[in-house]
Amino acid sequence: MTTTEDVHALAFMTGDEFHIPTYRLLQQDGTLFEGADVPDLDQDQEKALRIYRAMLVTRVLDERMMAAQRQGRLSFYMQCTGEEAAVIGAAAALDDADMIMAQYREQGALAYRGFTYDEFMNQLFGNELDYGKGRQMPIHYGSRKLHYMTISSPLATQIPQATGYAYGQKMAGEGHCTITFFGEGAASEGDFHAALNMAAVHEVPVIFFCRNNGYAISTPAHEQFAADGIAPRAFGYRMHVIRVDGNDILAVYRATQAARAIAVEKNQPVLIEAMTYRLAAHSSSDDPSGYRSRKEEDAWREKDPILRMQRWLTAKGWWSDDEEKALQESLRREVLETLKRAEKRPPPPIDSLVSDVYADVTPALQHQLDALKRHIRRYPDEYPKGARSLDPDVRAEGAADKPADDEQGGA
Amino acid sequence: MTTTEDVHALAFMTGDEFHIPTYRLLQQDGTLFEGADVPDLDQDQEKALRIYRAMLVTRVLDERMMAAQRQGRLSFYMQCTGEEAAVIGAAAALDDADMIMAQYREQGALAYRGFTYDEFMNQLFGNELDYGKGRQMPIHYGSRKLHYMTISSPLATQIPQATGYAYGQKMAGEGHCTITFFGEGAASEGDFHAALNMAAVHEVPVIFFCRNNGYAISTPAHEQFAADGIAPRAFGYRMHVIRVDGNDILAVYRATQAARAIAVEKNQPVLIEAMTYRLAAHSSSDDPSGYRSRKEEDAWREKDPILRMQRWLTAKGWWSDDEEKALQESLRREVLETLKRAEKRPPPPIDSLVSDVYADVTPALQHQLDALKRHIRRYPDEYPKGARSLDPDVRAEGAADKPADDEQGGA
Amino acid sequence: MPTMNMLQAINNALDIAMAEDERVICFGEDVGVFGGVFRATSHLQERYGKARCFNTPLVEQGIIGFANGLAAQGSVPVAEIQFADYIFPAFDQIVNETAKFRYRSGDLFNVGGLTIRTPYGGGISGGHYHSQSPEAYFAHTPGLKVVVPRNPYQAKGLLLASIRDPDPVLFFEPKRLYRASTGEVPEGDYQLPIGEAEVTKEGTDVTVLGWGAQMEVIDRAVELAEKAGISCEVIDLRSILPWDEDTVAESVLKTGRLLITHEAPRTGGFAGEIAAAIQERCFLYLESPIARVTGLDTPFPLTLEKEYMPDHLKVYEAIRASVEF
Amino acid sequence: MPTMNMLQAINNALDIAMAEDERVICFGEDVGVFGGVFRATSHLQERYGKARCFNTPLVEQGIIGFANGLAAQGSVPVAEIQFADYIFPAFDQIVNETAKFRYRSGDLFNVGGLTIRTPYGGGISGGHYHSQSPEAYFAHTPGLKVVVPRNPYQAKGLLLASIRDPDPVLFFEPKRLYRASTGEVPEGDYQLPIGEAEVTKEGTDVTVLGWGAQMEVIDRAVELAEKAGISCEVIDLRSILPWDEDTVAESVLKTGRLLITHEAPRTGGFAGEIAAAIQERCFLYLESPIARVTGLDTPFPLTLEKEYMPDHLKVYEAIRASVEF
Ligand SMILES: Cc1ncc(C[n+]2csc(CCOP(=O)(O)OP(=O)(O)O)c2C)c(N)n1
Ligand SMILES: Cc1ncc(C[n+]2csc(CCOP(=O)(O)OP(=O)(O)O)c2C)c(N)n1
Ligand SMILES: [Mg+2]
Ligand SMILES: [Mg+2]
Repeated sequence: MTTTEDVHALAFMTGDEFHIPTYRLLQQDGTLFEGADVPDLDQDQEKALRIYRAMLVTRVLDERMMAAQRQGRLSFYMQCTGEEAAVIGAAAALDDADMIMAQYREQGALAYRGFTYDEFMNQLFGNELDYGKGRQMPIHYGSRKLHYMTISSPLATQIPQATGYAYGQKMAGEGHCTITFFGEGAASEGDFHAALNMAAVHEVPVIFFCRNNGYAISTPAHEQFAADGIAPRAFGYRMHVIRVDGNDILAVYRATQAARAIAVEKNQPVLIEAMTYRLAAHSSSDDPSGYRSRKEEDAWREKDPILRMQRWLTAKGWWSDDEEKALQESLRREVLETLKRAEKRPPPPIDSLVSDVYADVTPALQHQLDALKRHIRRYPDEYPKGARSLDPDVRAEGAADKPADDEQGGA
Repeated sequence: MTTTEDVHALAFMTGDEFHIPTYRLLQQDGTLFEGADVPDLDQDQEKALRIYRAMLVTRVLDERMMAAQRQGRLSFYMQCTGEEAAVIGAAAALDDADMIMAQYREQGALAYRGFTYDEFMNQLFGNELDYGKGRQMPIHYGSRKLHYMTISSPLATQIPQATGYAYGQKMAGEGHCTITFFGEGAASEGDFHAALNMAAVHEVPVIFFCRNNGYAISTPAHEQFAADGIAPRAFGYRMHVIRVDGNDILAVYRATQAARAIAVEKNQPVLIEAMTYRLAAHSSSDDPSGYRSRKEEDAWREKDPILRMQRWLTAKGWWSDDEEKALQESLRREVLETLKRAEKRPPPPIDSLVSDVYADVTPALQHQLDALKRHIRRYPDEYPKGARSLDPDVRAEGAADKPADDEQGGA
Repeated sequence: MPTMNMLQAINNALDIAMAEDERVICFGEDVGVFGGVFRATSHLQERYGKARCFNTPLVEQGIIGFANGLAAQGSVPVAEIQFADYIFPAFDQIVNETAKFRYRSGDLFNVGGLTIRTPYGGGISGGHYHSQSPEAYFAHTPGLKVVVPRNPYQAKGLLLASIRDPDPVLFFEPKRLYRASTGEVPEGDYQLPIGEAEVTKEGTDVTVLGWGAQMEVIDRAVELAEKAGISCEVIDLRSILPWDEDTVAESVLKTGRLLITHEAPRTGGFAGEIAAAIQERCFLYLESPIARVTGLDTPFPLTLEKEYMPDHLKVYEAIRASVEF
Repeated sequence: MPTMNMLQAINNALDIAMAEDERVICFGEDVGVFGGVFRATSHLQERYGKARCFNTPLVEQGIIGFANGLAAQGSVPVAEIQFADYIFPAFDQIVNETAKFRYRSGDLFNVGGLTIRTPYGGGISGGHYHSQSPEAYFAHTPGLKVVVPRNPYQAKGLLLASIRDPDPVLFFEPKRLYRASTGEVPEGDYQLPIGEAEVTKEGTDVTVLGWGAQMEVIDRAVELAEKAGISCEVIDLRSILPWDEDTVAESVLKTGRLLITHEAPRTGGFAGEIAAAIQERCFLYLESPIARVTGLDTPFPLTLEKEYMPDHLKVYEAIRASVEF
């Protein structure tokens, strides 16, 4: 309950009474700021390279898939570009079995956990190997095995879900936490308010990670909120909060690591606001030239988080230009190969239209499916995708090289 | 946009960096705190007495109607008891043509604006003179003439509506603002977050007035939020905020007056948190003994806001025990008389079941009404209320003493 | 067998579910110490601790968002929404999230453990916002199950089945019957099937169909009709989604007439769906148009509530009209 | 007469409404500088200023809450919800507030000035959350009006009527037709009536009924049917709520057969309501069961969208089945 001292002279507060600084460790030239904390990553070459690799995996995937979209090979795409340090730095600071509940621009976290290009591609093309069975738009990845919740388009819905998930983790007592990512735009939704308040009241081990990348589609952050970013909202819930340079892999990593300790050891939620920038268009359907300047973009391009980390690695002698070149090339080759494989793969079978609505297909749904199949049999050429799986032989052939369910990120 | 200084050492903020005091002017013995602001109310006997009268009007109404509910004469009731200073002090600080969008426990504000006991009673009994045409539960008052929006039960929905209403007032440019009242419980709803953020972004002349009365039905404030009350949420929106002693008429009045100036002159929203206590049960359906102690209640009863104001008035020589006694008696008499009148009045006519769903009754609704009337004609004794208005003569008689619409708080 | 009212039966079901499986967690506004405004969760916090039965902040979208996440994690949340009228702030979490969780993830994740309990319906002088019957909104949402019990025995058996069902269930409790309806209820554990209607009375002239509190209204109407020489078959649908088309169709093939009644407004109410499906299936057997007795197409009123309600007299008149068509 | 696509027609209607009445205010996510993600509000901020056309924060419940208040004040808000799939966070504000505002206050206050525009429907590879057709949820809500145009001409005339209508209107725009549907649209001001269906083609054997983008599907199906010698009467319902029962009934009394088609899932879809009402009214004239061609009772799929959709072939087959019954 609220207990405060009294005053007898009228004065409004405005938020100018305090100041939320930005935590930064690494300069753009790859050297640490003077007096900067030295994070344990500084001693951990293996982890540093795992992080860096995931950043490149993500960047190359994004570049190639956006190109594929432009060529008409893919219906839709969204890039993580510019935000790789925020997303991957946070994921790397967690235990690999902690739950990640992301918004949609966090493929980097999934790459860090080991999602393969094949797995990405199968989702992007919604083919028969897609864990999501071709039901959602491209970029709606999920992996049970990697503890990465399947993406859902309605914004901010995952935030209170993360609070609930983490509450379950606390009850289970296995020392895990949940991180949820969201944009500064999504943080305007009512679900955000609900999630943070409930997490604080019920002492839940959850990390709320806001990617403040300056825009929600065309809407700049200053039309999204009047305040000094997202961070001061934590005061409304009595929650630990830190603002970090989202393009600084060391700062993000260190802050998230500390946040995880608070979450798991004290069962207290933490809010992290990562200041970053969406370097690419919102999505393949968007053209940012209508609402922001080239100059602004260029200024942020200079703060590229991958370049910053690369310089740090190189300075430490952990990475070289040759290694960079070789990795880039091999990743590009791999993307193209997996892309070709995935786009040729057949779609999920027609039965997948009605499965998973419920644990078991209801009689009414079976009835609707049967009617649909009869209809398709009448017009097989009009529904080539669906018609394919009507014929058990074709079906069997397609399924031949399909790995067993439990190898697929399934339970 | 967010521009902050950098730090290179890890530190989370927790909200302990600042402190939100409580603004108080009047002590429980009716004297001002030392060094307290002297508000203009100190020089304005007429307004002070108007306020005090409204407090008594409210208290007496609440006592009598709760008793009537206990006697089975009324289906439901909710008291403002203990919160009269918060609600009436705020209303008194406004222009009488400013819009009030309340939650449900703010009948005091309506009394201050001049809503009569007859008007209260007609709503409570849902009779044919009820402006709301007997469609809502008791205590869902509204008055167009008094700029008091009809109460709606779903909590917090009025808060973003107040932001929108005030935006319209700003566009109209007539120098008015909107105040919205809500409980500390309702402030947990998503609509609260939406409303405050939009008001700050769009620079809207709206005052968000939170009655922090310690409970939402049985849920104590410390299970509602972990933070230091509602006030620090303002920092998340960059909004002016003040916490005030809600049982202190002078402090509430002065703070709201200043808030109104900010709203109307600068087009900036303000959040006021009034610390008070719900002295009565949540409603006539509730029994608080299941979730809070007599001792806690008694401690707050000693801080009765009416008594505090009465002592101040008496000390100033503006009020006497005799006047108090006479007013109390006349109010009690008036309540009982109007109650008797109102409970005897006939219900609204059967046609009111389908009017006002749309501006005009649709053919389909007319059809449903006609069928209903045929049915009632078949069983008139089973539906005495509805049957009454089927007969035009009875109807006309009931309507004879019904004032014209525009005298009724209508447009 | 002990006699219980519906609240006791519900409380008893929750008690059994919580005792049996420690993953079952009950929460909502005022459900903790206080046991809920209707006392459906009485003593559960006492028995199972604050971690498993607790008050939430006042935010329905948060309650269901939290519940979705908790269910996805593998717990078995039983969330209470204080009145069905206040379920709408959670509509997005229910319709876009709960309902689509399994499908959209290709069954990688699901929230099948979730049960949402909420009191619905009129007849308690509750006006607009303590009387609504919103089942049809949810019945248009594949992925949800929607269950409505008619008495204490049904309430206990169906609630236990709902909590254990592998799919998310909305459990609408007819609050007008909370204390008014009493009956024998076995002390021990039992379940009643979800998705199966029950023929509560056999008859030959007309099938009368409803669910929840409306079954009591039907019984009174049928009593009048039987006195007037009309033989009625009565069906309690019990599950609105998925609904038991076979049982209803079978009955209508026999009686040739169908009357459906619910409290919700007529237009877009679930009776429309049933009528549409049954006229298709039983077209050649229908001897009169399928009739609906429902609330008016208005918000829920107060003073004239009795006139508004689809009561036994209206149902009776409609039965007669159907038979006399 | 100029040729416009549907987006241009909508933009043009907004332009006319804003020019005529300064109380008209347009807002929503990205509707300001950018003109909305589909560009329906292009140039309006330029022309009428930031105070009358602006971006809101990303919060649908806030957008509609704000819009309700603004309408109550006497302004004429035209709020955009970026996709109909994202209208659900605002469901409470729409169903409990917008719809009941006038009724609950006894007409002291109303939000009749409010129009909510939102793109709906499938056929654009949008998957679950960029394809839904949620009209039936709102059609079960007395106090709302629900309008769906089928082409640019209809869109402009119905949108102008919606903005000026004394009741709150939900205006669902078939986004698949935004650019695909073009036609002649008068430059000046005109209105088309809300609540009236339009017989777009006369015929004698069967009545085929739909709304919005589904009208195009119907036209293709009817073409096939006419080639097969079946004479179809085609009706565009245009207003889902209130809906024009008279026009539909009149047609069915003539043809004796009715087929209704919509994209939304079948169970609880609005076709059910229409079928229920029409079988009641035209019982003795029906020569075959009223048929429904709809989406499956599943969330909206992606890869197999073509199979899912109630396309012209399915409608054609259903026409044949109805006539051959
Ligand atoms: C509830 C809801 N409303 C609207 C949208 C449409 N939409 C998709 S992304 C987006 C902007 C999100 O911005 P932000 O949260 O800042 O994330 P960013 O794209 O910048 O990473 C919008 C409005 C949506 N998906 N869900
Ligand atoms: C959306 C919604 N949820 C739940 C309720 C039921 N309810 C009515 S009052 C109340 C408690 C409100 O507490 P608070 O906002 O603190 O106001 P107070 O009663 O203390 O004045 C609740 C839960 C409601 N009316 N609306
Ligand atoms: Mg953003
Ligand atoms: Mg309170």
